[in-house]
Amino acid sequence: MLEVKDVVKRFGGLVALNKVSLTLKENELLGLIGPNGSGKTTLFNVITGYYRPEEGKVFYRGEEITGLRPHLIVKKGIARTFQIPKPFGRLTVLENVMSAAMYGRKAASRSEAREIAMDWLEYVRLKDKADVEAKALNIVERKLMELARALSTGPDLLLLDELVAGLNPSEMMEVVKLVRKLVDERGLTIIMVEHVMKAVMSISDRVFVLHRGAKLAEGRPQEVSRDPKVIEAYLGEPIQV
Amino acid sequence: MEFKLAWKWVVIAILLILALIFPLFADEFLVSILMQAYLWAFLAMSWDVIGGYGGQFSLGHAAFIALGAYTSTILLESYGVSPWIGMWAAGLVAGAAGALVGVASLRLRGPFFALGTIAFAELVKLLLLYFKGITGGPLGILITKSGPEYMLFESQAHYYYLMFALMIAGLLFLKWFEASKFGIGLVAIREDEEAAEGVGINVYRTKVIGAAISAFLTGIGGTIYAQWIHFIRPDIIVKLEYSTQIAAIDVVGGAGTPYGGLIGALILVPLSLYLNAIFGGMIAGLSLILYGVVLLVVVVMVPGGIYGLVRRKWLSRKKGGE
Amino acid sequence: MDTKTWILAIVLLIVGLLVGYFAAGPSQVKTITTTKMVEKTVTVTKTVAGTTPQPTQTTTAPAKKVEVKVGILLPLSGGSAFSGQEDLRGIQLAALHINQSKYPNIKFTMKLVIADTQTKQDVAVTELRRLAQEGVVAIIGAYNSAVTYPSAAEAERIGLPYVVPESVSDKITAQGWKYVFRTCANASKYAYDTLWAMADIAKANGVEVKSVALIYENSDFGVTTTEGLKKYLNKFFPNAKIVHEESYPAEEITSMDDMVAKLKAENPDIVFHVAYLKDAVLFVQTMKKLNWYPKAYVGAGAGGQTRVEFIEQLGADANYAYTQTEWQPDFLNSKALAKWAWINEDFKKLYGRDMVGSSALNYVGTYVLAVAIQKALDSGANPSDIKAFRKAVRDALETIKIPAGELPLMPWGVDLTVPNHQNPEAAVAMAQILEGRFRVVWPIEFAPVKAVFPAPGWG
Amino acid sequence: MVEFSAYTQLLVSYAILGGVYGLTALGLSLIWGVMKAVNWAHGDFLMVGMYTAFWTVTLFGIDPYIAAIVAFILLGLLGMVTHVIAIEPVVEKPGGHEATLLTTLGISVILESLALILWSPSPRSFQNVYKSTYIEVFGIRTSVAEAIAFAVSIVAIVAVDQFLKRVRIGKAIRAVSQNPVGARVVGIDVPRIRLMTFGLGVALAGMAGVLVATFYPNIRPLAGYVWDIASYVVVIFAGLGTIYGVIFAGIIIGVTEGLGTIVFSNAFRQILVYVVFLTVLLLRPQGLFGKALRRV
Repeated sequence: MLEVKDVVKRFGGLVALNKVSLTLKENELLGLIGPNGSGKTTLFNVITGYYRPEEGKVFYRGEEITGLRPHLIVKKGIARTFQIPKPFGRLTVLENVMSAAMYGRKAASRSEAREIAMDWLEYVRLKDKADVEAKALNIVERKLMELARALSTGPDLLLLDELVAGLNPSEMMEVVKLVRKLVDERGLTIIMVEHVMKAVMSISDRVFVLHRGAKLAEGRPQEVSRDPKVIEAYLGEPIQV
Repeated sequence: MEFKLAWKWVVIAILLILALIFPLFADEFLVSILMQAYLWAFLAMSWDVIGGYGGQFSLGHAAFIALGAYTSTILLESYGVSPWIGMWAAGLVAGAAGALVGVASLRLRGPFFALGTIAFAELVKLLLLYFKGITGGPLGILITKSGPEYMLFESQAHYYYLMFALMIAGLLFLKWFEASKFGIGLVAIREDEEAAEGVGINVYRTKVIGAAISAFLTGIGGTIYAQWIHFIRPDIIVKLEYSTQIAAIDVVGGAGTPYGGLIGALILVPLSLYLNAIFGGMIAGLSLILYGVVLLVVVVMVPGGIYGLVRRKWLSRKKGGE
Repeated sequence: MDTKTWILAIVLLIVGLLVGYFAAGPSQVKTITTTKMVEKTVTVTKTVAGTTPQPTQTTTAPAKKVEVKVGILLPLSGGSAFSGQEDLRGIQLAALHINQSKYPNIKFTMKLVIADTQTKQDVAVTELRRLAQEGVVAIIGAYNSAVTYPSAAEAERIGLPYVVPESVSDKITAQGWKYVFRTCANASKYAYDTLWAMADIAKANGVEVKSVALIYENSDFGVTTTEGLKKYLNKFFPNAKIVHEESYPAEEITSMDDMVAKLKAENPDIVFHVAYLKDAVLFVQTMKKLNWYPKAYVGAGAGGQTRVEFIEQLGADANYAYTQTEWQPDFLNSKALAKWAWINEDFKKLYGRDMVGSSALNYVGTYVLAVAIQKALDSGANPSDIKAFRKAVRDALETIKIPAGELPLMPWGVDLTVPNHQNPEAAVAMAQILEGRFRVVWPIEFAPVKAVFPAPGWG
Repeated sequence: MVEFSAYTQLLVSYAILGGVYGLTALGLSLIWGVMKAVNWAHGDFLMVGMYTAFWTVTLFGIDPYIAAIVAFILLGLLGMVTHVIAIEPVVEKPGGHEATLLTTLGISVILESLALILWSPSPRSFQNVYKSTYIEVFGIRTSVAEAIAFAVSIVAIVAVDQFLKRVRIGKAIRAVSQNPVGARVVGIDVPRIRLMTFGLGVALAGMAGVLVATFYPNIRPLAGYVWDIASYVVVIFAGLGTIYGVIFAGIIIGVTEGLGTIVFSNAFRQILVYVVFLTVLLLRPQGLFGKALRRV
């Protein structure tokens, strides 16, 4: 479904991504992990068109999408959330999510968009906050709203950037379950960047480890967590599964 | 709830009727003041599209007034085209110029954009002066025709109704615009450009079209202004003072809301004209000081403008009551 | 700083300002109200009566006089505030003299209703509406041609007589307006008189003028005056060529070195300069810096060079500059105009200096309007029927014909019976700055001194 | 046509004018660079500076260059008052840029009208020998007043630069300009630094006003306007966060403006200025000497 081929991204002298390749199958949940500054968010930005890579290509369903502008990538069916949530502060939660439905892949009419938005808000359990201005939400609610907003664009592929960071363990587990359900019940394909190992390892079909801008390891969660290279990269941090 | 809703409509109806019968019992001076308040309200609402909803602080809107005024006036005086038609051409010319400003807004932010628009307005003024053959250069153009078919009226009351209709049209447009797909997209860009791209909004196109809409409306306002004042000249119409007054009115009233322009204009325009009438013959300049003080006080103490303040008060009272 | 302190600061500012204003008064007398003026003028009239042979009729004012309101529309703030306030002095003095019955032919009391245009056309139109509302029978205004236009058009629509004593743009009287009358010359006439004067002066001094340059500010004033200069140039100087012509934005100019350098290279005999004050001063300053002076530097259109500040700012460097001028105290030394010296004396008592062109022009405009109003009153029109009375004043204005010599202050007369209501008799004199004073050098019969031509240069 | 030798004269004249542009822009650039706020009333502070010169020179008969020091102090105080009233309450709020634009617009209107009421609209001037004394080097003439203004401009710019680099408060100002959050973390009293910066910026404007008034005619309530435009153009050309850039940009603008009018006419000059201005603004918003601003 998605193929990233030998992507190189530099910032001045710093090489953020060094010939990274990645393939993704339909209806898969890929966990993307790696220490701080390993290039996870950069990779997201390359896939979703925020950065144009210096080298390499990105294909989506066989079609090249390298360097397409972000809003066109959304129209292809790829949506994302941001590491630090970016709500449209002075729009209501409903309008936030509706905007995605109206401008996203389906280009829904206002009334359709309203329905789609309410559905997804219900899914993330934010329905009762629909008429609140987004800037009044707390961090958890912001993250959930962003998830609903990304979903409302009607994506097949969803990129989630540290969705559960900052949540307490019980909230985290709930959100993780929601994400898994998206794959299982709605047939979405998801790449999930996470710092919290427990969350990633528990739900991912496959894990991809980035280290200093390059692939370190790839495979099933169990295998990867035992990989000595990975353990070393995390400075001997024991990885719990 | 329904009871409250009914009250709202009653209040609106009463205000409408009061506004409509106002010229019947008020003298021409008051009519003239209120009429100008409506015109400025419309201009501020036009500005609001880019300045309020779009979050791009333009200080060059006088250029669009001028482009609109010149387009329709040249059509009228040289080709005999009635401004009822000419105003649409005026809007288009101004809108095209607005699109250029929109392109600039892709690269310039905050004060840089503001300065860029000031320079743009100055350039428009100089070009109007320079192309004497078409615009009459520094001598300007005097509207010599007359008759309602040319949007020229004998009494101020007629202009009052014209401007009132214009203001109401602007208000309804903004009400619709605010909830429209395009309006939400524009606000989304204002709030967070990257996130807006992330939900599929074409930032470039939206910004450019937003600026063009704002300029289009301002251009129409320019036509109406020219029809009322009957005389246009580059240096008296492309004034930085006008650009800043438009922005000031909207911000004082509450930028990014449909009512901001009207509220701001109803406060600032009568204030400056009425104070000038009172003090102008005695202490010239005093009215401007008070104007400046009001501007300062509102911007510092009432962020979000008067409308924002009223709404907050109202919301908190409602919450308290429940 | 919390909100309360803040409000307090603002309130204190305003209160302080008001107290300061009324207690100390501004540094210069500005727009005095009529009541204040009357108090002041008691002393004025006494001293005037003591020193001049002018008959005083102040003490025997009739018990009951008709009061007529006249609207004044002038830029008292904004870009043209200094001119507007000077104009107002002339108008107020005229009204004062009328009310003191200094003119036996005028028997009513004139009440001025003063409005500030802020140098803005829309404010002017709004204020015109207010003045109409307050029952004025006529308007005098509005200095800036750009403001006079739309407000005169509005007056025409209302049917309110509008007397233009100072705006010069030709177009104002070219519209066929019924209610608009101009007592002063228009821009073309200013241009015509400039050339006429310089041609006479050149001839008297035996200098042949072969080349001229035209420098002008690029707004209405400069452009129309220069058009006139170009039109009539060869009528007065058949052999003169225009070697350089350039306009510039007066508001925004920071340096004129380039223009003077170009002129220095071309070295024309006469430079005609249509300018406001700042650019005129800057131009002369730059000529001195670049060490060049033409045979004659002429301020056309009675703009910046005719202002006393021109001499104040330039000092001795202002000498030998020519400037058109509507009025100079020199006029009062001539036989024909000596009888009006008392007006200037009164002006001096009030403001501590001589009248200048703009105050004199506005004085005359006000006088002409007063004559017309009197005529309307004499014809039996009822001032309480405001609409009909305005019409009567208009009709009276159209019959006004005051021969030269009977008009206060000015060497010319007024004839408003012409179809376009543009006084054809208004003319503009030429002065030269000699020893730090404006001296009238043309028309010769009003000239106490002879022009210095060519100018000696910087030496 | 203009002779070649005249070009050297013009070159020098306009370089001097450009230097003065740099001086008038300095205060604006400082405030804008440090606080990211545009001081709309900049031209009016210049105007108050001019009046300070007029009153001190005519009332006390002191030398105009001493008046420059007086203006520096007076305007510094006025600047701080303005800051407390109009800048500090809004500068950190969302939409602070726009808010400061409008509050300083209010200040601008108030100052202009106050000047009109208190000092009347009559154009004032004061006599000084510097204006009408000339120095001539290699046949190039300039008035002493202009030469001094140019020299002061250079000195002021070097002084401000050194102040920012060597003096403690100066360093703190630079820290605030580069990273206000970081500055606060390391214990810098950011509001106080902002107050000092605004005061300094306005003080420099006041001083510039006095120096301009020594050779440029007409002190009146709207006199700051013309220098205001020049200042904005210079600041954009120079880019933010550069002190020396201001003087270079000033001279470049002065010279191109002057020589440009030899080729083009004065009527076209302004069009040229704005076209170039807009081009620089669009192609290089960071200015000719500024550092690139990264997209956040």
